Amino acid sequence: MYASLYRALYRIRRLEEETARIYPTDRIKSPVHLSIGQEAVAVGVCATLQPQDVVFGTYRGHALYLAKGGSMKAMVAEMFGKVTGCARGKGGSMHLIAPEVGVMGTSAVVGTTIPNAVGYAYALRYRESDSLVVSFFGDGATEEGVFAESLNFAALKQLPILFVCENNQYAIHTHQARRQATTDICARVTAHGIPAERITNNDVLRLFERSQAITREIRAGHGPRFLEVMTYRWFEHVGPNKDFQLGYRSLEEAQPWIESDQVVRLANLVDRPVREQIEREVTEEVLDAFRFAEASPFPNATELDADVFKEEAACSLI
Amino acid sequence: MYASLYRALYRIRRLEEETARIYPTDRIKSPVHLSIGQEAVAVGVCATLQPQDVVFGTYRGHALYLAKGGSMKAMVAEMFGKVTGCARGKGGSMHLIAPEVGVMGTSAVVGTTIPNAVGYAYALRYRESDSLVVSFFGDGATEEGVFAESLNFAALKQLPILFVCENNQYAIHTHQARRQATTDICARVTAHGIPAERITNNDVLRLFERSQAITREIRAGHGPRFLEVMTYRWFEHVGPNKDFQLGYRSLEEAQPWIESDQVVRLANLVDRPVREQIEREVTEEVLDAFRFAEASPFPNATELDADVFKEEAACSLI
Amino acid sequence: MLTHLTPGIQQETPRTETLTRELSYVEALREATDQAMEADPSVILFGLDVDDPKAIQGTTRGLAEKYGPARVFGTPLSEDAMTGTAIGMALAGLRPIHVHIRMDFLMLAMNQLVNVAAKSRYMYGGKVALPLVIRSMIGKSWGQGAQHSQGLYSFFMHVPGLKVVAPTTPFDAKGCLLAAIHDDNPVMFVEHRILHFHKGPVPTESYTVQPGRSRITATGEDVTLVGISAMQPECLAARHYLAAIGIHAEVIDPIWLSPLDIEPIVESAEKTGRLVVVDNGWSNCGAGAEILAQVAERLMGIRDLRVRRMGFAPVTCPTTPVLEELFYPNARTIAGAARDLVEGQPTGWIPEENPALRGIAFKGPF
Amino acid sequence: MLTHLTPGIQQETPRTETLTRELSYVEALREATDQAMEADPSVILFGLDVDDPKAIQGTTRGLAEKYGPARVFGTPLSEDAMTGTAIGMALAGLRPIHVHIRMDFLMLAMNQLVNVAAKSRYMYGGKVALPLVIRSMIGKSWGQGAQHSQGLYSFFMHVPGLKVVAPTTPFDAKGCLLAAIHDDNPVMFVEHRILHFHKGPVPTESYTVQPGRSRITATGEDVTLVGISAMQPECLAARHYLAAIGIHAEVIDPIWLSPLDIEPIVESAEKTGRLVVVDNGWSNCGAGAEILAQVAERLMGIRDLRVRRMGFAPVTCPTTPVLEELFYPNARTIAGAARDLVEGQPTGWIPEENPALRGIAFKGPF
Ligand SMILES: Cc1ncc(C[n+]2csc(CCOP(=O)(O)OP(=O)(O)O)c2C)c(N)n1
Ligand SMILES: Cc1ncc(C[n+]2csc(CCOP(=O)(O)OP(=O)(O)O)c2C)c(N)n1
Ligand SMILES: [Mg+2]
Ligand SMILES: [Mg+2]
Repeated sequence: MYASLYRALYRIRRLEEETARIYPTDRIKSPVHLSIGQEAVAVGVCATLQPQDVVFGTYRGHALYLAKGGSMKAMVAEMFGKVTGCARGKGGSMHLIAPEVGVMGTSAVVGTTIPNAVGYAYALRYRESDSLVVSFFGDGATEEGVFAESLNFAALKQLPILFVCENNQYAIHTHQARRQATTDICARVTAHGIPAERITNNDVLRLFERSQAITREIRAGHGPRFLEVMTYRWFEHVGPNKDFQLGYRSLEEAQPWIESDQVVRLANLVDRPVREQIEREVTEEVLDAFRFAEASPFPNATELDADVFKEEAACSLI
Repeated sequence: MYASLYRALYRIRRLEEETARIYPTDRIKSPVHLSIGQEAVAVGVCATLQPQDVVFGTYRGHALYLAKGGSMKAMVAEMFGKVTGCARGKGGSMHLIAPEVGVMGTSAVVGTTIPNAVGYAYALRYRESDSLVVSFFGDGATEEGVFAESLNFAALKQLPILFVCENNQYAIHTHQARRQATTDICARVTAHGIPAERITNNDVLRLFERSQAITREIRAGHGPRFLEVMTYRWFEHVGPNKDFQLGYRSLEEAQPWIESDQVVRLANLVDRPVREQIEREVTEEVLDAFRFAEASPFPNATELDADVFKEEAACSLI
Repeated sequence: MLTHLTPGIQQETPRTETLTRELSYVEALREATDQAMEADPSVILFGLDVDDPKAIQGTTRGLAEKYGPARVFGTPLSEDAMTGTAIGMALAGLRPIHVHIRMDFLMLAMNQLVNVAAKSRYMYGGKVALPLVIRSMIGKSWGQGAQHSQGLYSFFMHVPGLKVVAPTTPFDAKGCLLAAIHDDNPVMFVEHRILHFHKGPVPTESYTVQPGRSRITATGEDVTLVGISAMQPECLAARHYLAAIGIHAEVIDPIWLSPLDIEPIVESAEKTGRLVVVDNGWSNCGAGAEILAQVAERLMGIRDLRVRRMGFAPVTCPTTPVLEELFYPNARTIAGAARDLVEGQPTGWIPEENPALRGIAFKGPF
Repeated sequence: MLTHLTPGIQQETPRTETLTRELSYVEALREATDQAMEADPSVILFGLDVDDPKAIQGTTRGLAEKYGPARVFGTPLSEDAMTGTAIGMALAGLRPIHVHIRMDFLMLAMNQLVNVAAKSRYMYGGKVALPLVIRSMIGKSWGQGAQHSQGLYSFFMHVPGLKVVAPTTPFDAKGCLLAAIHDDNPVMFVEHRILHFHKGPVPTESYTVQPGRSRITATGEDVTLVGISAMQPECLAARHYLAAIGIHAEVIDPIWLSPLDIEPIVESAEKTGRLVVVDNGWSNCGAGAEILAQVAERLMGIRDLRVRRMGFAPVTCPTTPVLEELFYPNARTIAGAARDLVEGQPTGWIPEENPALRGIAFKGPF
């Protein structure tokens, strides 16, 4: 299991490092919100999911998309604006999608996918499926009214959904304490009747363990659950650089998070040969993905008008 | 004090009874959301306010408008659509206003005045005023996302505002338990760092006492507070009739509330001659208000275009 | 991850010649919903108060009992999240119908409607579809006032990725609602409280009135009247007033506002040379502006033409009846405007009120 | 219950003849805000990230330090409540400026904007005033995509009770922002990220560019180009392309979209006989539809005219640059359309790109 978690973490890390590295060449025609430092959240949770389970995320969605099994080639091609991208080049880094593996969307407007996830969970319950939905969002999203509304409805209908708050303590450059009257997000959640717990230290193994237990309960029909995972963003909010020089946060603050890097931690838990093989394979996969993106064509002009509407009805109702 | 509370309660009761009585004559050209049964909430709180304190309310606003000192004549005229109405006939029963006594607005869209009240409180704090704001709303309004957002901001900035939830247990015909995963509204509020308490039985004296203590603390700069008052609506959601025949609630459920009618209770606490004088005066005031409304003219056609914008600037900034 | 259920009911063309049964607009909506739910278990219905004793003016009456609380349910007061929830359901292959008793309340749902529903299919490169119907009602009369009277459909016409329909007859109410439910895209279904009271012939079977087809509701040669939503019956009444003075108006009901079927309007305007668009909303950047702009783009230089918009007065809706009367166009003011256009000058003419042509009046409380 | 403070600074007319100082649009906004805050302690500034290191592209730089956290503050991510809060402040006599880094996010604030801000004064019979400014920015380029690129100002033009302004030059940015802050009504102040990079002459003193006045930015006889927001510099560049083939375009900048100063547009269209309105949003029910409709109502039967709208392609904004390029009008496509109109037929002509006329390009990350 360490090996597969390490592979998942390392895949995301390498992909994003490569993204940051080539960003200055302007081949990526899209803003990028890197997850470096936060990979553990998507990985720890998604490792406990089934392929038919569904996730919704945010513009900071590379990690989630990859952790849930999205094609790396299609993702890099999407960032390059190529027609082979997962959204045919129309969505960019902020609108990743992979319905074939249950990635049902990521949005650039904070908080918007939370109720979408709830609705999907409603449909699963309605269809008596034993799948579940996981909704990923940041600490900032919990300030949007839609968060409280969504919690209430999910709890009222006892839906099969896990809410995961990736608390990196910042919304862009503003610390949580300057935006939230109390920083105890779990207390706000339990007040809606949803059991909530916090992982305080980005610990991927602890998260994996808790997520496994929690998703089991959700599948058993015990209603929604909430997980807050404290984590840290190493790079700037958007873009390929570090930003400690801006002064809104200090390198000292980041230090403990960097020292407890889950990628390094898991690397050390995997036997050297296995680990080296993983690293070779992942590096090859990453370079392949960039080569694929580079070699792929841009959409042609006729694509502009395609897919505003779905033309034929999927079911013949009448 | 009993006498003045009784007068305030009785004024609202008589006014609304008269409203219901004449409604079938079609002279009131406006929907009416009666507060009969709920008068204690507005009265108990407003009795502890200063004239320069400010309140915001809802479409069910007759009680609040009167309790805060709004002109009864202007209110009835407003319901009649007359130019002498508090909104010149343009607002109707749902949009009462009386800035001269601190009634800063009532809205027909649930929840909308909550953040308006918060903003007003911000201005008071900014101007170092020792006034405060009270925001009145129903149990249904707490389901709107804006409620959570408003609580967070009020708590973050420690604003001088009292939130008062008039919990009559219904939003139109739907019971709170069918809309809220947990009916403990106070728990949701305290999770935002705002002290909250509940008056369980519509008790106007207890409410008065608590409101007095709480508003004192708010004025002393201790930040926002929350009061939930359990109460009961005797009439239909909108309109002049009882509606127990609809079946969404039972007369048995209403019985305890009717038996503990605060108007009757206070009447019994006031000496008979005083009480009779109050009743005479109020009855006269009510009839006067209807006569005034009846006799007042409708706005003339030129009013249609008036007051879309304020034309001259109030301050010469530049 | 869910696949669509495929029910076996066939598409049928309504046999208009056998239309003998009359239903109200409300009953037509109820029947359409019932038939769709009967045919396809993926159709579900929710919104504030859909399952309460008033049952959204009766349009959802009995459906909670018939289909159970998992398929028909009232919601918390949470327009934003419930719209997002509807979108999530649609992503999962359900066909939700989300009902709002007032169009004004959609302002709380704009983020999900404009930023998510309208865009999902395109921004995800065609990977998803959103079979979603949003029903909402425009209010009028009896002091509905500022926040319970708006006809804001032009917002939705503005945004690619949404379809918009505002049927004006019971026949179209049923056929358009079935078409909307049948559609794999988000459809804003616009109703008017006054139209709810209208009655008309409605076939018993399932049928659809498809997107992008307008209807000529009366023919004439002198002036074209386009009436949207509750202004359609006003235009038909105006035609009678005009006929009495020898002016023959053609009346068109766009039905679907997006996609908009401009062709018949252009043809009619080319024929009559005069076009009045009567909107059930404000004129500025409204549906009428769009229709005039398209007609101008198409016919300028081809046909000498006079055009005119009518709509809500450019103010907030007042409650007092004397001002509310001035706020809305009506059959008589429409007739007056049409005559002015025909004569090429202001005539000041407004016909005497004919009680037989008076619109349905709504009386309170609400 | 609060009364207005009355600061003593006088209104001045800008001495345009002495405009030697150049500022960027960003600096002009910053200076306007600073001067307004200096002049009147009731002006306060807030919104997500106004006090962060990026300071809304620099437009709020240094103001938090200068005026302190009670007057300049970042907010929680709560657009709905913060808009309602701004309204409450304005009711109390403050003059809030609420800033949004993206116009798209206003969709979360529509209820307060449309149902409360626009209506309060009217529905309360004139008893209150709402001196409120909402700043928001339209994004473009570098994969902003579906949810970070919309120009939704026609929504606000549609609703009585809101003013809308979209200044295109640093001079107007400063003057319009001061006018907006000075105004006792809610003003939607629309910026464009691309325009932020523009530089131009800006007077040092306070001055206002008042509501309801458009500006002829270049004169010509053959065709009228109306360019809104970032399409104004594109129209000016198109004029150069057209001049090279002997077509003389008149260019108009409406500046204020509501109230809209239609007179100069009508006069120009009457003079040239050809009108192209280039919108920075979708055409359907957009600002261009309104302008065309008004011109058609006024000029049909008076002047033989050809009209045309340009705007966003009727699709969601794609991120990939090859499609994004097709999504927006630009100087060359505008020139082509104008020529077609002048020649009365499709010519297929699009000028060769002249690098000197290329618009400012925005490069990522954001
Ligand atoms: C509704 C909305 N408001 C504001 C923004 C601008 N914005 C983009 S990301 C962001 C911060 C979000 O913080 P958080 O939810 O903690 O996520 P993180 O970026 O830390 O992963 C903000 C304010 C937005 N995209 N959407
Ligand atoms: C945003 C919004 N959604 C729905 C409605 C329709 N509506 C009017 S009153 C009401 C119930 C509100 O219940 P509550 O807040 O408890 O107040 P009460 O009527 O009980 O005083 C509803 C749903 C509305 N006016 N506004
Ligand atoms: Mg964060
Ligand atoms: Mg209630």
